[in-house]
Amino acid sequence: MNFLEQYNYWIVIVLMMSGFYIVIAHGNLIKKLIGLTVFQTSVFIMYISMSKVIGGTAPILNEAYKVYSNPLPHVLILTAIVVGVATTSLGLALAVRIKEAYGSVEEDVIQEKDLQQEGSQE
Amino acid sequence: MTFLKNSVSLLLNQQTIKRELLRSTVIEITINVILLALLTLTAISLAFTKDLFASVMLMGVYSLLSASFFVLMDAVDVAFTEAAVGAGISTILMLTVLAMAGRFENRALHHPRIALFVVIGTGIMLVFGTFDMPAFGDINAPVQTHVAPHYIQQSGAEIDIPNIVTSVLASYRGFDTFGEVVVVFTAVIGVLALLEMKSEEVRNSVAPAPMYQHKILRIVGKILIPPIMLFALYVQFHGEYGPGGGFQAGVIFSAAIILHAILFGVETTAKAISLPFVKVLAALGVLIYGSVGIVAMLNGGRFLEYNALAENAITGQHVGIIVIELGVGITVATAMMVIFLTFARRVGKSNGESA
Amino acid sequence: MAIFLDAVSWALLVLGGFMCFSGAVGIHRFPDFFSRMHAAGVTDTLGSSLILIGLMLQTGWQDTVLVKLLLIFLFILLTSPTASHALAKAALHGGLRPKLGKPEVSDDIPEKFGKPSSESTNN
Amino acid sequence: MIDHLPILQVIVPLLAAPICLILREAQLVRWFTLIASVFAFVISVLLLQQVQAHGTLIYSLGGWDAPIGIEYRIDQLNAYLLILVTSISSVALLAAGTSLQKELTERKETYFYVAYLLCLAGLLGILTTGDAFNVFVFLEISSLASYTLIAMGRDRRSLWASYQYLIMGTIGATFILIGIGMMYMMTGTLNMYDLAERLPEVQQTKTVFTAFAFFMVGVCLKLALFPLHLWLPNAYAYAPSIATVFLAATATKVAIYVLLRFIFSVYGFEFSFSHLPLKEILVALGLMGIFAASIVAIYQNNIKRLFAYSSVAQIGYMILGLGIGSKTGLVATLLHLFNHALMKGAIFLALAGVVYRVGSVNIKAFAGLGKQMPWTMGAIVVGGLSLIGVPLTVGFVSKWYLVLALLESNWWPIAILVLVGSLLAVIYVWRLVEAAYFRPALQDSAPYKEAPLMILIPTWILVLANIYFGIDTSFTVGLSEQISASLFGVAK
Repeated sequence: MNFLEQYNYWIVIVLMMSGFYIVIAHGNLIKKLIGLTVFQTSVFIMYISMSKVIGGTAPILNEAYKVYSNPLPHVLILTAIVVGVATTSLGLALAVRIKEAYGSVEEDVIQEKDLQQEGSQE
Repeated sequence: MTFLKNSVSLLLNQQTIKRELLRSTVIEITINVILLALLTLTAISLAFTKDLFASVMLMGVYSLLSASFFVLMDAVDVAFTEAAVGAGISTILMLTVLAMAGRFENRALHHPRIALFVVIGTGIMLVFGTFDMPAFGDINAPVQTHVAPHYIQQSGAEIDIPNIVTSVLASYRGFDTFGEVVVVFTAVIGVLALLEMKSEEVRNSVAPAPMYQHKILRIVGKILIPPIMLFALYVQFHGEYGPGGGFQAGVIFSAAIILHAILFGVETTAKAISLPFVKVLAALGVLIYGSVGIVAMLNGGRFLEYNALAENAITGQHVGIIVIELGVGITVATAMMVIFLTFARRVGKSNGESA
Repeated sequence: MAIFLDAVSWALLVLGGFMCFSGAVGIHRFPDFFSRMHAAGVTDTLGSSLILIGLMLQTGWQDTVLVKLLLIFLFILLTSPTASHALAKAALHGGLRPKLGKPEVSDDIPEKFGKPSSESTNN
Repeated sequence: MIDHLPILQVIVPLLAAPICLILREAQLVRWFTLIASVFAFVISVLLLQQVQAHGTLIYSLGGWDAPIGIEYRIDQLNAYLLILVTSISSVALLAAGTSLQKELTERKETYFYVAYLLCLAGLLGILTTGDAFNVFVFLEISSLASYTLIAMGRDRRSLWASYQYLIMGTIGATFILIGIGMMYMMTGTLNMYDLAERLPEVQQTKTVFTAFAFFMVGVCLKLALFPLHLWLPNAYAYAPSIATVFLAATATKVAIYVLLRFIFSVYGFEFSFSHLPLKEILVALGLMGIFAASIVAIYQNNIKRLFAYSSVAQIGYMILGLGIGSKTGLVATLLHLFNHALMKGAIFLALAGVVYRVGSVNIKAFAGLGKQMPWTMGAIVVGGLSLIGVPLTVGFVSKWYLVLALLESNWWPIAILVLVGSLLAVIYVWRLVEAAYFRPALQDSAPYKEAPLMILIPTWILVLANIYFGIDTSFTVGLSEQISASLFGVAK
């Protein structure tokens, strides 16, 4: 009955992959960043899932409880969340500049304009 | 279902187990399944919607749902941060950018088949990886038995604050947290390097219409700003006892400022908080954190060894944690303000050019 | 007394839960944006307020939790109607018009609300 | 203070960055950055001395011993790369002031230096740490800083290049995060050396295998291994010249370090090479990288992009050396890490001089430059010869060891392929030489002057290093052999 114990992770994998799909398949720069956020958030869910102990409680010491969930993944994910928002804001800043420079935030338009520019320089 | 199975086995092993545990476990499973289903729905509908505004909102929903899931998984600090950062700051930054970049994505997907192939391949690989994972929630998993027990059993004696997450975050793995503050600082530098405008550009820009003419919003907003700031301070200094700490406090504090900017216009806020000074503060937060480490070194300890900060090791830990949390709070709060205001000003520039 | 408090609190909790549920049904069943928002407003304000009051009765006096719940209550009481208001105004500003009965264009509908239109015309 | 060297290595540039933001004045910041970087270089030299004298240095941060806390652990491999990164960074910074005057506004210059210091600190952090998650954090610091550096280029294409790098880099980092998470799940620890002790117990599990795969893919994205290299050429081509010098010479090297560290010190040679077809994969990808990238490089008209593709090819050589899976192969990889940094540093610095005077790096603009800018062009030619692997240059030394390793393992067909790959390098370097020396200068423009001294001096420091380490190989080869022996020793 192994597979019942992992269903949580499997759903997380579906979540991760839908985020990953958005990043690869969508051409809009902002949509890509949204996909990236979803991808990363899903990885966070994986980490937090592994810290859970059934019957445990939040890792804040209290005499009423004996079993606590593992605090370490929580710390790691706190860090990772902040890293995620830093990446997102930098990506958004780039998207704004790209919009100003190219007039579009669609990948294929930008690539087309790049090709034209290279062609005119030859 | 795993919950059920494990709890039943627990029930069989220990006759003394209370009925409440079983009941609460059943409730937990139900919430778990519902939340995961909602998360999946949100993620999949995100892949299909073409309206970016709706996408951003769905992303916020996704963050909020995952925050609820984190609460269920006992990760209250993470839930707090995810709600504040993922659902709050990220969403509002994305919306600001949408004001410049347009609302709809109007292009076809890029090689959707290849992308699907890559994604399914990766997914299969991951599923393959789950086959030998320890069972979900297992108390005997390596994760629960190797390093974690030290934190749970010893942090009370070694650091003496109730919130173990804060102990690990600020002391045992304080250097990771330092890195994290630096990451935020790096993002500020990046955003400023890319988007900061010259003063004459600021003058020529047309600020996005503030909500000033909406009386109800303005009044309620004005009432709310001070309590939000107060709450931020509470979160900042209560992080040792409950969920909270510098990150969450910083984000909440900046939320108050962002609310002000939305209500009264970016330039008013930029004047009120003095943007150049705020930039310096962001750097100062990093330096405060770093200087705690250096003071510890000068006192004969290692970098960030708070025990060396005072005669008594426990006092040293407390002092160290309070000061570094302050550094974190300052950097995060100012960083989020600077990032938001820089973005919002840029909206004014594109308004000014199109006008 | 304790039993009485418990009973009242449970009654409030159940009532609050029902309100939330009805709000959720309303969001699904109502025809256009504005009426749906009306349903959502019920969930936000009435449902959560009742639940919070019910919880307050459960906690008793000795804990700071009571104060926290009270603060949350006040906060929701203040923000939730404001949020609904802002949302409605934004929708109106964005060109969304409420669905008004039969699709008739007559002089007694104020010009301000424009022609009735389906909810899908969000520019 | 000697005890604190490992941490000082990282926090000197790390804390210098916020101080730079407070100083604001571009002039001040320039000198401050240079001082911080040189200081870091001095520390790295001292560290190597310490390591040679006392063996591996361990520094527990916060006074918590690993695996409870995070520890810094410096052995010869780290020390070797620390010297590489800090020295290149200092040399590049010597030229930065002059070069950036042309390429950036003064207001942005401050941000450039802050980002530069953060990037440097991030790379040093990756090199020193002994904690797997700490690697991720510092990887993100250096990555975010390098996205910023790249986006500051003059051409609008730098923005697009930076965005692409951001997406690919973040996907890579997330893969690394997944890998670390799965390792942690199976062992309960994040410390690399604790991991190395606890992994053998669970080595056969599918989870550990998946963790390895994801970690490797993530790192390979970062180091631009052949099919995952797409972000690199544009990023290097359109970044400000100094940023290109620094990133091309160091960033991918640090990613290769992470690869080496996890293959040898964490998973162990046994697991990595005998349970997995890693050898074949690495050799195949390395060879494909060498050929595909060299051929594409031949057709480039933008010279910075040409050498960027050549970097992808050179990464192929390093990965090939690693894939051989023998001591000599590893020596070749380690040598090429160092040597490639010297060659590319010299070439890109010289190109910074060309950008300064000519304003373009299109091959047409190079016509007749051989006479007008003899020293700059001379530097590029020596660097190019080194890329090809001509004797008396460092390139020869690393190619020699690579071929030696291949012959040792009786893989002589691949050895021949490596030599053919060098011929491809001859072609693309020749294109440049032909343009610079055999084409008449464009009529309509006044002759360009030699690049300014502040760029020429650092360029020639690196060029002379190219020749010096090509003749006197005792430092590089000696150290590489020691490192290789110790890495394989761990594997026993």
